[in-house]
Amino acid sequence: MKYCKDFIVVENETITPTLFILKLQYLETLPEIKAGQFVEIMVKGEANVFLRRPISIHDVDKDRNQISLLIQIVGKGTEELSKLKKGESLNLIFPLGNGFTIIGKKVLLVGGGCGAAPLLYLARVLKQNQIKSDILIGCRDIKQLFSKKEYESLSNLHIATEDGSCGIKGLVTSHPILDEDFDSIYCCGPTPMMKAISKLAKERNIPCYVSLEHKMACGFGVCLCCVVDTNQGNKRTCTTGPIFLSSELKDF
Amino acid sequence: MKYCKDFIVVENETITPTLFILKLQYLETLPEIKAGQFVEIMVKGEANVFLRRPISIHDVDKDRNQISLLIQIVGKGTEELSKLKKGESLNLIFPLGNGFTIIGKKVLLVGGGCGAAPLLYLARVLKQNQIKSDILIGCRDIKQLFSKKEYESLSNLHIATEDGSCGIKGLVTSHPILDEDFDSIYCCGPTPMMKAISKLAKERNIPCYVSLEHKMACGFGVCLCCVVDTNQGNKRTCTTGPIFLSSELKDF
Amino acid sequence: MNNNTDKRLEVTIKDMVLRNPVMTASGTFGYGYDFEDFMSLDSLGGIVVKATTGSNREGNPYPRMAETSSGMLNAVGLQNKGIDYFCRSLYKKIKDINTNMVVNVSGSSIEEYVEVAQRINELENIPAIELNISCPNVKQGGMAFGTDPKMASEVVKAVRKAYDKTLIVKLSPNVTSIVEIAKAVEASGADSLSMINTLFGMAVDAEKRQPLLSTITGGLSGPAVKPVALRCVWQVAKQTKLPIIGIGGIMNATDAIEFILVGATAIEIGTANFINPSISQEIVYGLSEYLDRHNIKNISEIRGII
Amino acid sequence: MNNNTDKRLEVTIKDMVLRNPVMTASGTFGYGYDFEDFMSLDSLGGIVVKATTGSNREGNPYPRMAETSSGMLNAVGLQNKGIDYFCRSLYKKIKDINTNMVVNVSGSSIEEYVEVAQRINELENIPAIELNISCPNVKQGGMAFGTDPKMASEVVKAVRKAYDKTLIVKLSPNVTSIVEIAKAVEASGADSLSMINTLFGMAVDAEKRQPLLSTITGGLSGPAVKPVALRCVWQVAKQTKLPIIGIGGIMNATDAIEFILVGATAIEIGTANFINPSISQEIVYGLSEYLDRHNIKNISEIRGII
Ligand SMILES: Cc1cc2nc3c(=O)[nH]c(=O)nc-3n(C[C@H](O)[C@H](O)[C@H](O)COP(=O)(O)OP(=O)(O)OC[C@H]3O[C@@H](n4cnc5c(N)ncnc54)[C@H](O)[C@@H]3O)c2cc1C
Ligand SMILES: Cc1cc2nc3c(=O)[nH]c(=O)nc-3n(C[C@H](O)[C@H](O)[C@H](O)COP(=O)(O)OP(=O)(O)OC[C@H]3O[C@@H](n4cnc5c(N)ncnc54)[C@H](O)[C@@H]3O)c2cc1C
Ligand SMILES: Cc1cc2nc3c(=O)[nH]c(=O)nc-3n(C[C@H](O)[C@H](O)[C@H](O)COP(=O)(O)O)c2cc1C
Ligand SMILES: Cc1cc2nc3c(=O)[nH]c(=O)nc-3n(C[C@H](O)[C@H](O)[C@H](O)COP(=O)(O)O)c2cc1C
Ligand code: FES
Ligand code: FES
Repeated sequence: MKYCKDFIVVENETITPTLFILKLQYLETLPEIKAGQFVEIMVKGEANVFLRRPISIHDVDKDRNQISLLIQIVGKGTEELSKLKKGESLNLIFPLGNGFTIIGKKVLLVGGGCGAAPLLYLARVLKQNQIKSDILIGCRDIKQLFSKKEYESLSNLHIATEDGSCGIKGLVTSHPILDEDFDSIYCCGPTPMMKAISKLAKERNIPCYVSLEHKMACGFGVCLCCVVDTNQGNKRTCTTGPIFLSSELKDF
Repeated sequence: MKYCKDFIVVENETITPTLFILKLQYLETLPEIKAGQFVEIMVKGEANVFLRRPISIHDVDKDRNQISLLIQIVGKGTEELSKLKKGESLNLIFPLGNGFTIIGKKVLLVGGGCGAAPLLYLARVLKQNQIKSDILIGCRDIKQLFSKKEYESLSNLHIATEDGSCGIKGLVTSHPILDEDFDSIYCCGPTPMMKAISKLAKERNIPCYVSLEHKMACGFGVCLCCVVDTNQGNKRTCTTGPIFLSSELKDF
Repeated sequence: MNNNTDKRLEVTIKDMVLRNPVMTASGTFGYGYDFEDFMSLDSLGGIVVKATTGSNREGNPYPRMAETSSGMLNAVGLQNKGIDYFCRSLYKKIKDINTNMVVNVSGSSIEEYVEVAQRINELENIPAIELNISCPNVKQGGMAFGTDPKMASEVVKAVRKAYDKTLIVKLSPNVTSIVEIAKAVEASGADSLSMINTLFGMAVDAEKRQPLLSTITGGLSGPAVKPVALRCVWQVAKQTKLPIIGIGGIMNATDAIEFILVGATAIEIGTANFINPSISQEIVYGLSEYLDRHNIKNISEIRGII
Repeated sequence: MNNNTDKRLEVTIKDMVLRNPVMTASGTFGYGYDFEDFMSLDSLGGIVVKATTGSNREGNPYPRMAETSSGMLNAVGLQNKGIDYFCRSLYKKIKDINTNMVVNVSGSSIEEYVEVAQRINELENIPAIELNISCPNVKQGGMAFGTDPKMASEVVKAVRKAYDKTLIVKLSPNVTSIVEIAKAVEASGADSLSMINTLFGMAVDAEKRQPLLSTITGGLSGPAVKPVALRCVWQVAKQTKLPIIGIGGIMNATDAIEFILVGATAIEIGTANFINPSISQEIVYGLSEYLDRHNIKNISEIRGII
């Protein structure tokens, strides 16, 4: 079941000048939400944004009926969202997409930049299911790092920064944790990073899930704008995905 | 000389649920403004208004470099303007239009509803020029009446309300002040009212000026969208007008 | 008032009775059931499902969409699993939806159009087809049929022979004279005309210096095209006798009324479904309200009065 | 950097040298001097003044304008005082403006177009005319010339004989194939093509149940039409050799760059002038900034690379 409802902003936390977290209150009981699912946000305001904007669910607080979104400002829609104030309402279609399939007992989460958004809730779900997870986060520098404490409480956190200001210095792909053995890998971030991790996983025969941020008009399967080329032809990213097994994708 | 500049809202006063006065601060020295001139407002905000909106200059405070606008909510642009808050900025093109030509030493001002907007500043200018003016305001009821004190301080105020809650009961056209003799009449308001007053003035050979609120795309003479049919053919309301001698207008 | 039963809104298009003029546009409403979470489908006058062609089509490569001022471009390119799959699998899923389920029929050749129409003719619960001779997103066929009066006439004649039920033909605005095409289609046996399909457009990423669509050009929809759509409906309503279904940029009941005023018997909601998935039902309520407010006894009173 | 002297922006259209590609569109910039309060006219590459016809025209009755989503409709209908008045009075006022002053030439017959072109040929400080064969707002002539390749060809040939300087022909987007018209015009002696004129549209007041324009239909401009305009320029740039002036919905420098990327040599700013009367000058600065940011030595490097 999908819903189209208003949420109330309870917090708009600035992480960096271009990164912020919206905490949103639902006024009813939240339905079941899977890690890796997303919402479609109606953006009001003077930016005059026409279509909704798809944003992953960063975290879910079932007890409080709250969700949070981690958003990077890249254009007019995300810029407008960054101005939201406590108490304002926001219309969402949710929950959308397939979400992650959890395989195995020892898993690795790899996130790059703001692409890491869906991994926090995934780590939470994994812990709830007593699955041991390592999480590897890559970012430019320590200032770009967010939700560090949460990650640490849910998973073994590993960090790679480009300038070495936190964790190892370098790209995530050079982190030693990747040498360990895992039952599956969950990877979200810039496409080049996801491709590199997929390749590595393929070589070692580990199933690797990636999250695709394709452009969407509807987000719930009816416009066919968001397709990705798979082994079984064009599939809708918004319903068959956004989480795909990388071995199913033609481009990966 | 015309300007395209920002003003700062110093006050947004609600008169009725659909009528408000914006007081705007200019940050430089105001240029010469004639009564009857207007501004073109850029409307920002979620209403997604494309073109500017023309609004008459209701009053000018030269000492403070402030102007005020009296605005009726009729659609999305005026609705958006009604939400403006103190401190917000507003981009105006100004001053536009010809303004009133002052003829004679004893003049009558007739205003209906929010159409009366330009008459307050006209009354002020007349007083500054030691011209004796009567002003006749017509409106539905006493609640619709605005700037009463100011009018009284500048002119002899006469009132006609439809329900008789103030002044005489009835339309402006039935007010006895119209029987007096005047050198000229200045009339702003709904078209039927302006036509009725014009007719009366014509019968008695008094020059009657009316203010036309034609739809405008530019407001400064370049688009030719705002024309009115005159004895000399189509004329631009925004430059040749908005104030016309009613005898020049084909429709009057 | 329950709109489901607001008799003032009932309209007919040839043999098809619509409980109200509000339909949804092909390619923007999936196969209908995708919207069940958001609204009751039986509040609608009809649903036009995604274009169906003779065989499976993968459509165009990603990216297929670009947002524009008050609109969007799409380059989906008729992705669908073909008429066999439709009859075998999709038909079962939609045949009991309690509204007029119309199939949008596309093809690259007259034979393909005819084949698909013939197959759908046999499906009891499909009261009408909408012949799509106006898709700008395929190389062959599609818009070509809709931009030449002779070709339009040929394909409509051929389909007419093969198809007994209500035949709606969907016109392209990308022509010098839409009236000329409409007249040709009318003379060739169509029962109704729907218009407009998307405007032929394009969008560019100035920073990356490349087109935003894989196919470079695509079809423009949304409020940006409404003035063109209204003009097309008005022109054709004045010069043909067929009932018209108005399409293009309808976002609310006021927009829908505008189309009816210029001559549309029914309307289709397209892009608006993406932004508010229950908008079509809301527009049905809005129409009733408009009739109430203006004291109109039947929607037909205001049809084509401009 | 003073854009007046940013040599990277210089372009030429046949014999006309533009200090930058930014021009203003006919009907939206008066005769230029109306904008002197807001900007320096000599920052522009060129100014196209309002349509001039053989004799005085009153244009259409009020109302002539309706706002639409991201755009506006106009139905001005070529109001102007005719070529005599232009030569006698207006020319004096504009001849010393320090940029290319182009006259938009309109008419209802080939003779009228030729007469006006001939007269303007004699005016020393008018380096070019823009032949308007695409106005949707007049009953006779106007768009009719621009929607039929044969008529377009005839009028261009006739004007070419009478006019020596740079001859720009302005095309209508309201055609099945703009490439066909463009090729006909190219073969008939035009030096440059400008496009697009307005899209043929209409708007309705649902409450009052009447059209918003006195002429019912009018011409759509503004950002709503940009996708159509980009597509037209892209199609024509690929299939003809003439320099193209891109027009349609340009609101900022990014939009202007998009037109250049799809093949435009220069661009014209229209409706945007109403909203921000100094926008054309700001766009000149924006182009310089874009070149800086992308390290481009000359604007021609990115022309038509899509
Ligand atoms: C399933 C899904 C989940 C997503 N989750 C998140 C998230 O958790 N946090 C987050 O910050 N962003 C997320 N995104 C990306 C987000 O949707 C886009 O950044 C946003 O739509 C851009 O809107 P805008 O108006 O700010 O940018 P625009 O002004 O529309 O565009 C600015 C730039 O961003 C690019 N862009 C626009 N839309 C997308 C898109 N969908 N994907 C990639 N690039 C785009 C444009 O090409 C342009 O270069 C997700 C996207 C998808 C499809
Ligand atoms: C020279 C001039 C001076 C004006 N002075 C004032 C003033 O002092 N105070 C004031 O409240 N209003 C004034 N107006 C009218 C004002 O410009 C319109 O009410 C306003 O533009 C409506 O904008 P909107 O977005 O709220 O309405 P829209 O949503 O655009 O339209 C709502 C309704 O208003 C009508 N409308 C829109 N624009 C106009 C217009 N220009 N004239 C008449 N009807 C229109 C529409 O047809 C529609 O029925 C003046 C107009 C002109 C031309
Ligand atoms: C994503 C998308 C896909 C479409 N697919 C089809 C289609 O398969 N067949 C068709 O006839 N029209 C198709 N259309 C056109 C719409 O049915 C409609 O004619 C057009 O979008 C204009 O209406 P709107 O402005 O309300 O969207 C599609 C439109 C969009 C936006
Ligand atoms: C009010 C108005 C008047 C116009 N008058 C003319 C004209 O006289 N001649 C002409 O060729 N184009 C005329 N146009 C069309 C513009 O020059 C331009 O082609 C069109 O508006 C598209 O550009 P834009 O979207 O930037 O406005 C007019 C446009 C508007 C809005
Ligand atoms: S975004 Fe519409 S189908 Fe995926
Ligand atoms: S509004 Fe443009 S000329 Fe008057």
